[in-house]
Amino acid sequence: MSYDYSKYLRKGKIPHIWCPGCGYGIIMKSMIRAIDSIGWEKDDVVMTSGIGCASRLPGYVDFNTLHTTHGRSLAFATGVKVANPKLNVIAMGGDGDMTAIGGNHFIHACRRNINITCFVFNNFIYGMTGGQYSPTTPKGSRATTAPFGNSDNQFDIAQLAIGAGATFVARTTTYHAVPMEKLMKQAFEHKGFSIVEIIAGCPTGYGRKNKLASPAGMIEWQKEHSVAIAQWEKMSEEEKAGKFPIGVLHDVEKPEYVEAYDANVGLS
Amino acid sequence: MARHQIRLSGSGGQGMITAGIILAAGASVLEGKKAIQSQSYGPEARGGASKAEVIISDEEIYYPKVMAPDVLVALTQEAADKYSKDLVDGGILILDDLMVKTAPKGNWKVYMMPIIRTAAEKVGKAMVANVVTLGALNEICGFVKPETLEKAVLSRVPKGTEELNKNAINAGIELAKAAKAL
Amino acid sequence: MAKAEKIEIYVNLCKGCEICVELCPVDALEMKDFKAAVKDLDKCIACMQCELRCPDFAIEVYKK
Amino acid sequence: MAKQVKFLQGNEAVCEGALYAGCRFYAGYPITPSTEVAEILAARLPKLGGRFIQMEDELAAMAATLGGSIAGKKSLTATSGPGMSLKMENLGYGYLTEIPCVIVNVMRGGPSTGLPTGPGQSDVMQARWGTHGDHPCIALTPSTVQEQLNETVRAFNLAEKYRMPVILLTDEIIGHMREAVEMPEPGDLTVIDRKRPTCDPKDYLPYKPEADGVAPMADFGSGYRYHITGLNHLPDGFPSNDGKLAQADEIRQQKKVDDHYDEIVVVDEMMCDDAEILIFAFGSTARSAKEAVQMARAEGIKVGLFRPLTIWPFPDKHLLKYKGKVKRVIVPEMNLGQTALEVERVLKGSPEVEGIFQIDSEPINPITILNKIKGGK
Repeated sequence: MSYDYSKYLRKGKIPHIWCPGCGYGIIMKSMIRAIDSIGWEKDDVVMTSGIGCASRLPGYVDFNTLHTTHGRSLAFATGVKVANPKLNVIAMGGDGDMTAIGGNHFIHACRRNINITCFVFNNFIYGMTGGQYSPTTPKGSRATTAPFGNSDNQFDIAQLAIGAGATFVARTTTYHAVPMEKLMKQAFEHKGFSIVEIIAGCPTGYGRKNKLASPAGMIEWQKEHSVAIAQWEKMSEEEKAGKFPIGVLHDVEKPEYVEAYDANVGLS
Repeated sequence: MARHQIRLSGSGGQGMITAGIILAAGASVLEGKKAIQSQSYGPEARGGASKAEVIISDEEIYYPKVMAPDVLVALTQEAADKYSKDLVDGGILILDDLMVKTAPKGNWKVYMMPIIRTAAEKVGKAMVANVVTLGALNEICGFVKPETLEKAVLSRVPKGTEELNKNAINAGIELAKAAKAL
Repeated sequence: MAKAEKIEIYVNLCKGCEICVELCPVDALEMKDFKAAVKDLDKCIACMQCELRCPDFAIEVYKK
Repeated sequence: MAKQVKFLQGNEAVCEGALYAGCRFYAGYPITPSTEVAEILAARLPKLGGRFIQMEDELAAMAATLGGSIAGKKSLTATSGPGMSLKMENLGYGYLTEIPCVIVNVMRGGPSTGLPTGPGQSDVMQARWGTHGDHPCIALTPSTVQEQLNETVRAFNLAEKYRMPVILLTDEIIGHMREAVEMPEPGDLTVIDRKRPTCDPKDYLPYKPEADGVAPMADFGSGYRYHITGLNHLPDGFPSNDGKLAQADEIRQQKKVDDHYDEIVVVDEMMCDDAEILIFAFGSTARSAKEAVQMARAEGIKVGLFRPLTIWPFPDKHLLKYKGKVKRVIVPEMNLGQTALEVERVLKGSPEVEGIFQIDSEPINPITILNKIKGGK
């Protein structure tokens, strides 16, 4: 056996509620390994989430876990972190949770550069409510509320985060289970607001509507369409079409929010 | 002393609200009277008609707003016109002679005084017009002891401006004395 | 090439998504009664891809 | 020794009360006429080791306030009607998850943006029923600047004791007026802190109530790892779809407040013993009513003032004493009859409730109330 997850799983909570082939279980496992590798005490870890499939994750893991309201996980997380900066705070949510209803909290958490790690599980759809289009559903894709194909433009979550001032932005996929773990660890180590966007398959809500019925097929799709950032930067626009870069997309240093606040107001 | 209902009005930024706070704080905290200060304001931070209301009484004050003022200070024409309407018969009306060209008509004792000009020219800072006002108002009405007023003013002004403000109070007192002598 | 001593599949946790079977590079797994099952342990090269990508904590591969 | 007396604005007194009670975290969003609370605490909190944050919106402000409390700090947020509407989502979360905090609503006029700089009292029902679902509610209605301070301390105490959000429902008049306030020394006012668990973390159940209906609450990071969710949950904090258990838990939460009515509900009854006419008024309107009662008494009219400092839970028990006893009940309020509905519910027509409802952004003048008293039905 390569890894024993049981130390971090709450007893009796597995199997989880996610559908067969849902990529979120893969993300949870990478996240557990990443937390283990950074060596944080379980008592010092706070995990917050919003509403949706992704946001069910904290219920399964043995930390201080806060399953909040739709879109608000970063706002709750900010309160926790500012009130007790010693805690290691991880906020998570899906694409709809973080960038539609929670979009304002998302960009402002980026702007503040507060030392929270945020995971956005991007499966291109609202899964829990049954497959409605989200801000990341590709144009033309089908969703229960886009029976003629989605006419909306998409958010690029990583670019949104960079634009809003996040200091560490990475993207990965559920195909890349081990690189995902490494990126997550890097995000934890980064001082400031860090984001990892994880492209994941939703066979039930997205796959069935878009002729990507097999969970393994969705993972293969991620492998085929993702390009390591180093290689991406050498590609022509034509070659980039339909693909997306993965890896560390942005990594800069800026003063961390609580430290800067404390220094500014004379708290030490 | 019965109940005094005082309205201090002007345009936003003239410091009438601060003047109201100083007067009420002096009467209550320093002299143990009952006093309330309230204000009404519009959406603009500066300019527009603004008023502060102060009630000073020996007895408990419940309703915090002025029902009918017996003293009105108006540092602009707009304020004089707008807020003099319910000034009681025999009430006191204190006006600035630079800003108020036409004194509203009524059965009132009117004091038309160069408050702003005194602040700007004699004291040296137009900003202290509100403190000049307080000096004059208290000299005319005797709400609090002169030393109380000075203490109340000095406890609310920035450090380093004590002399300036003392001068402003005294200039106000002189204005009032001159006006009363007329 | 590494080899597996044992591949443990927890049938109670397996949701039958077939990710492990389809992504196995050496065709060591198969579906049996809608659940993952070991088809040929000897083929397994202990690459751990099935275990890493199983969303349901249902597979453990024990290396030799 | 004589107490220190300060001349304070109502919103300033809220800050003094909050700091006295031990508030060390504030998350807010600017809104008239509550903004002074944020401005003052932004300056004061760091000096006491606390922190202030201005969030991106009211939803976030409410969320962060709850987050601060979960991390162990007594937390406050302040707003006015439009902000209160936005806070409702996470306020409901605070009720279901039983997170103590205090929300100050400095009421202004109108629905929507309404009359931002004018006073109002029209958020009474919103305070009780603004969020979806059933939940207990405590809301306090001070009438003086001194009460702004004291009732803020009490709001924190009730929040901590009963492990729930508590609303200080004040208004623009009380929030912005200034009067002398006797500053309490440490020890003068009771300060209550939440019950924290003392058991072995293995045995901790975050929603297993003790005899008072309240479960001890652990700070995140204190060694008691647990789960908080806005889904209906079991004593261990984990979600459950069992409707029967959900009902039992919500009834238990409601009973936390119902069973402690005597401790929570405070009412000021002035000249009510021989009163033939009862005025029911709260907040700034109670001041107008008090003035009117004095005027009427001077004319020999037997009128008394019933002034709740706790508007939720509604002071049913106190008010019932007057059912069938007084000839008239007058309810002046700066809304179109929200509290009057509750008075009617309690008195059930004996006597009928007469309202003075005013939403013109002006305080109700004592003369208006006096005229109603003298004018008869």
